[in-house]
Amino acid sequence: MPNKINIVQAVQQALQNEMALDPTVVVYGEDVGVEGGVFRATVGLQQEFGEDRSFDTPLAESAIVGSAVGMAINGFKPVVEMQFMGFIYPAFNQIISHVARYRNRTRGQRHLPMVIRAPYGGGIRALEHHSESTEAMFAHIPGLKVVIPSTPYDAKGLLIAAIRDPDPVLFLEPKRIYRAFRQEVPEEAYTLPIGKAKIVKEGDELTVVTWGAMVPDVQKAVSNIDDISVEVIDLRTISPMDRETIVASVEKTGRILIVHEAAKSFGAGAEIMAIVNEKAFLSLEAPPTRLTGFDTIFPLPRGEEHYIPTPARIEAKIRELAAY
Amino acid sequence: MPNKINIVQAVQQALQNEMALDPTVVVYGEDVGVEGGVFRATVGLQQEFGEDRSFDTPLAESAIVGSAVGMAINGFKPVVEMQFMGFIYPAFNQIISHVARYRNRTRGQRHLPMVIRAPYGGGIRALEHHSESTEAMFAHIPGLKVVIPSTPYDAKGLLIAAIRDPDPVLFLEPKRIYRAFRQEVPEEAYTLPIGKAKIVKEGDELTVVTWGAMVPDVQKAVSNIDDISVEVIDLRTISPMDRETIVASVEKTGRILIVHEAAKSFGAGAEIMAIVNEKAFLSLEAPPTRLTGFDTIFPLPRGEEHYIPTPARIEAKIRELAAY
Amino acid sequence: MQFEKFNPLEDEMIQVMDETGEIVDPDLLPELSDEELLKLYHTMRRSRAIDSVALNLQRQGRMLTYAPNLGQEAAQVGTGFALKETDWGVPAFRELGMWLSKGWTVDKILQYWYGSEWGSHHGDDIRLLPVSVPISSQYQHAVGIGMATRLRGEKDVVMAYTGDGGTSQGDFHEALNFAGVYKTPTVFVIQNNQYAISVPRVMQTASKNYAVKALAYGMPGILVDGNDIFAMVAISRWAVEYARENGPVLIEAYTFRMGAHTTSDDPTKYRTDEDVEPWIAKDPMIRFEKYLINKGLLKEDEIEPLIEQFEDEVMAAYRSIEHSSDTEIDEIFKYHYAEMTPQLQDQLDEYLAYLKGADSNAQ
Amino acid sequence: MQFEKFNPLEDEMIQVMDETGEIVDPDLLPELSDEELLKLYHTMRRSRAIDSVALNLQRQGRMLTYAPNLGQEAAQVGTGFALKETDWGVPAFRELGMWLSKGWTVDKILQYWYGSEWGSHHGDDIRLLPVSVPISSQYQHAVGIGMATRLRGEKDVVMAYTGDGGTSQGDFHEALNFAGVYKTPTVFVIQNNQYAISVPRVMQTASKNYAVKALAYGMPGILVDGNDIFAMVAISRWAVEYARENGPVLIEAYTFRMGAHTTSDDPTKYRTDEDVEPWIAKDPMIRFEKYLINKGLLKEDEIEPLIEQFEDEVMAAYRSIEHSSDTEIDEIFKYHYAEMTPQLQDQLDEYLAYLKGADSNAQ
Ligand SMILES: Cc1ncc(C[n+]2csc(CCOP(=O)(O)OP(=O)(O)O)c2C)c(N)n1
Ligand SMILES: Cc1ncc(C[n+]2csc(CCOP(=O)(O)OP(=O)(O)O)c2C)c(N)n1
Ligand SMILES: [Mg+2]
Ligand SMILES: [Mg+2]
Repeated sequence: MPNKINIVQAVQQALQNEMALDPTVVVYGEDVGVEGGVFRATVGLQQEFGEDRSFDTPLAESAIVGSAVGMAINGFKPVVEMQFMGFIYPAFNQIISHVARYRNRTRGQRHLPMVIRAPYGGGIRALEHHSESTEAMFAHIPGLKVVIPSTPYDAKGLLIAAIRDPDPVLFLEPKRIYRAFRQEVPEEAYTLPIGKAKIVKEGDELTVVTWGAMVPDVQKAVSNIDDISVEVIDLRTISPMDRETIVASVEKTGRILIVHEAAKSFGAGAEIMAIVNEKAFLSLEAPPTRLTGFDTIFPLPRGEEHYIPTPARIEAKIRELAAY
Repeated sequence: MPNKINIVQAVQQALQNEMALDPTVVVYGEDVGVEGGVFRATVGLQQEFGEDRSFDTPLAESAIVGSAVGMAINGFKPVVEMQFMGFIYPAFNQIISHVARYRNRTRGQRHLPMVIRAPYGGGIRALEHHSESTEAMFAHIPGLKVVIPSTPYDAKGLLIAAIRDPDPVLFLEPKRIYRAFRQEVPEEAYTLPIGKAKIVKEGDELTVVTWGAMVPDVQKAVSNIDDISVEVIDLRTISPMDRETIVASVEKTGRILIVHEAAKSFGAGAEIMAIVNEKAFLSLEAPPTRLTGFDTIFPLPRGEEHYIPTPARIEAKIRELAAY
Repeated sequence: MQFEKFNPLEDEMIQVMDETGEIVDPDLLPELSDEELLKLYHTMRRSRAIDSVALNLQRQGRMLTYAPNLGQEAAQVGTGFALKETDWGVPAFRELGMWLSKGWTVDKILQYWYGSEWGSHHGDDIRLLPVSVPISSQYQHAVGIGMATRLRGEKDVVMAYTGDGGTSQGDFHEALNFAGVYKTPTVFVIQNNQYAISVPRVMQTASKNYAVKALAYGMPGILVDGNDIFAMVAISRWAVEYARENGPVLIEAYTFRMGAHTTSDDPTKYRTDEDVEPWIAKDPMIRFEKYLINKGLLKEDEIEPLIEQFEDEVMAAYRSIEHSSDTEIDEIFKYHYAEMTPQLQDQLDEYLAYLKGADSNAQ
Repeated sequence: MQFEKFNPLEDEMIQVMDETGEIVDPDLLPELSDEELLKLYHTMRRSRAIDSVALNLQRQGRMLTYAPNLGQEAAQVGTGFALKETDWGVPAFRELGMWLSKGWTVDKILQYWYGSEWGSHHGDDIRLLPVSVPISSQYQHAVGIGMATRLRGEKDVVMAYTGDGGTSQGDFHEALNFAGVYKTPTVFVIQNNQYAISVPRVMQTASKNYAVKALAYGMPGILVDGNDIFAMVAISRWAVEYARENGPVLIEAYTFRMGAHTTSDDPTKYRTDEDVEPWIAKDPMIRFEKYLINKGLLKEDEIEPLIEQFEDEVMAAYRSIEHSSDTEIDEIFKYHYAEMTPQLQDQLDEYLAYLKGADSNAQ
């Protein structure tokens, strides 16, 4: 029986594999236990591993993350869920002031092997605060790692790597493509390296860097383009960023487009442009360019179609940049 | 009697002027009332305007900001203090989920004329969490403005503008230079435009963009440089950023160095580099460059001297970039 | 009525009318004219009509996520009814009955749930805040509104809502603590409907009930049968006047969420028919109808036509917004600041130019 | 000792020894050997010696900001004393007396206040968390440690501290609520020293006292004279065992901050001598010394030499770290992740290269 699963199932399977292998892994959050999560990412875990290993919490994100700090200090590897990225902010103080700082604060005496999972991104016709992508803010926090997978295979391998990582990882799951497609994935546990981007498609005339739910959109755009040789990079880890892969690609192509869903200004695209300036300036044949969400609040569903760059817009932008 | 005052006095005077002119301005926060603030930025206000207009609060940043949202909805212009920028994070949810969103959420029916003040930045030999500069995170939030003055004159004019602004402003005060120097400043109220950078020194060979407490450090560095014509821009508003001034300068000089105190990766420097790429790519004669704090937690005092770029390092970097 | 002496530690619940529609505590029965009784009833029925039409439309794909109120009408309408027009309503997201009392019009309510920001533009004279999705964050706005009222020497009251789950948030605590210190004119209402999505009361807090939480802030805390419209009106009227003159009050309205959390939720995943069963008999509507019929203010056979009439009104309201609710592109950019920033203007222009180009390419 | 039945709403405070050193409640007097009595006393005196040396050094510019504990020694030492070595201490930042009980060594404590991260590297066997500056955020870590303990079926207790100001933070509330739900083995200690920097109790909360806040979480809440070492030991011992077997407890230690908030603070800006005056007589040290002298365990003329001895020890500890506490450059980069990222390595290399260049330029 092949294990053909979608992203949310891959997340579930990663949790299940690691809980079976490592008794110190615990999974908790709002609606995570009995219900198995509002997106069903933790379904079956309480049944299989008991209420001690997978459980519900009171409605309080700060305490969910803050208690995970304590559990990590005291020998566990907590994997906690924020129900949506838009609801991570009550926990912001715990994340920036403690999660990211414990190792440095104690000069290595205490470290926090913990994962904060959150579905992120828009395009699911949801109410306010259910469409956020603020990965850039978290990537700016020293001591934190920020990972975003875009396929079932990567989701599983990266989540297991995040759980095994001795340091805290913010693991953002692109909920727009949670169930978009299935992929054959090993049934057993495996890891993929955090901090490594993936070249999704090789090319030598123009580089597109993207991540999360934008990856299939970029692929779609590129599949319409025969006349330009586009290299597509799935960043996979926002911080620490795989500069080598990006720089090597731009040295080859001379042109780079960054596509992300988050607001443009002060987004992760800016950092990538900065890196390219610092490391590949002389290779540039056109200005590094970004195609992103607007600097606006994510519109409510009657307007959301305008916000996320569509494959058609991506294609147009690629053509524009190639023609520069 | 000339009104020669330092930055913290300028802040106090701005508050005093506006409270006298506008009875809807109220000033509150932890230790803000009776004591007049731990940095004495609100000293005398309670005596002059009474306990209704300037008062102390319980120790709860989220409620300080959240209640200000309510006050602003109900006819007041609250100016609230976060004791240090490192303690703004408990209020992060209120800021990103409400402060920045009310106008858009209600399609303009309700807007929030409020100011959040916070001393920011390091270099004062303080304990942990007292040295933060995370302006880039806040600048990434649509609906918020982020202002950072670097002189008494600007501090007063910009704070008054912030108070009068119909929209919420995060006003970050460079505490390292709170008392560094005095400047003659009009006694009465005046405003300076939010969103406009200031050319501190004209030049035509290299542009330095900086803000806050780094401005005098850059000036010092530049004062040692006779052989390169450096233009120094004090950004003053981080968001919305004055792209025109930056771009015009780079079109002239072809070279840009951004100097900030915050961590490098995903900092405001990256956004400026992105803007230059987008708007002045063909003028560039060297890669846009940044000299910033490290991607580390701000070191405790026994190590803090290494963190903030010194005038000597700035000078060296300017020379390096000019020689590119 | 010395409710400020009510001791929530004794865990007794205030009830005026029992499940059969009998008045069990006549002393507490609020004075209500026939007209007022019918107004209460009609608002409850209207609320239920909106719920059922919205759920239907949602199933047909003509609405987005929707959070039903079924079973909580007395708690919402009873509290909202006690407010003057100059008083403020500060909702979470499941306060339909109160919204109607405060004048949020049905078309706009539906427009909100249909996914348009214009739904939250209530109109200038309405003292009601928009839905607040981040749980309990709105409690602090309520306190701030009250601080402002107090500073101006005015006497408006602010009624603020959250759920049982909402009591676990830090913002809940900070808001009540501020209210205690500044003696703000706030009535904090906890709609304890026994669940926060799937999480039951026992996983939410170990306190005896939710009303006792008031003791931590030096304010009265009152536990009341949230399915009893008379108890809700009585306590709310008292609480509003107490808040107006003295300071904050906390009310726990003990009720039950009969439906799903939202249309995205499947409650069979976490609760059984047996969990729901006992509450069917407690339905606040049935109880009230029994009373009204006994009193001769309502006839059994008037109910169905009334429901139909209200549902028709709701459908009409829906039709008025269904085809006009698409967001204009420039509206996405226009309302972030009083003046659009150059960045936003650029982005809007670039997008419009793209659309124009794509359009002419397509031709 | 049925402290779980203690009713904080009655606002009575547990006291064992009054201000004159008389035992006023012999039933509650904890069993303590002479050795234990002297250990308590010496720890309190050591704490005060560290305080006074640190303040002196700070005035000489040889220390950075420092937060004095003067007057709060009984609250800190009494609670810390009740912990086993396997129990955890989770401090805010003003818990010197507890730190000593938990084994944070004087040199490292001074190194912390001197501005070196190495001060917070306590050593592997010490179950004490580092100072937590963001107020009350540490309460949640305490709860998490307890959740872990409980999951492993172990019996360790976690003693967590905050101040009166700290009770206003959302994190305080969320932590106690979690503790109640999961029945974690946590003793929450509020050192109510009457001020949060300049903000007095009356501006902090309207609750009767801080102990009543426990009622909101279904846990016992006890108000105790924080300047009475015997009351502190008695309640702490009980609380620790109660927490070990049953679940969380809240203790309000009623005390007073005799000194400034920190060395950056000037209390004359917000309080008068009259505010401080009454508390001088309540000094926990004087009270305890009277008792020990009465009991023949201490002689009046032993006190000064003891103070001198302790202060000399502190100065010796300080000298051992004064010149060795500068941060090595690579340490700034090394401890952010188990493995340094390429970004950090680049930044370190670039900085070192700069220093080398600057150095050779200077030659
Ligand atoms: C800060 C935050 N976290 C999580 C959510 C997701 N969420 C929406 S409603 C809800 C449960 C609310 O429960 P309760 O307060 O009891 O209100 P009810 O839904 O029962 O009316 C949750 C967890 C949210 N909206 N905000
Ligand atoms: C979140 C946060 N806000 C503000 C501060 C600044 N601050 C440090 S100590 C303090 C007062 C603390 O009062 P309390 O909890 O009573 O403890 P005490 O200082 O009296 O021991 C404040 C406001 C902080 N450290 N953290
Ligand atoms: Mg509920
Ligand atoms: Mg205190």
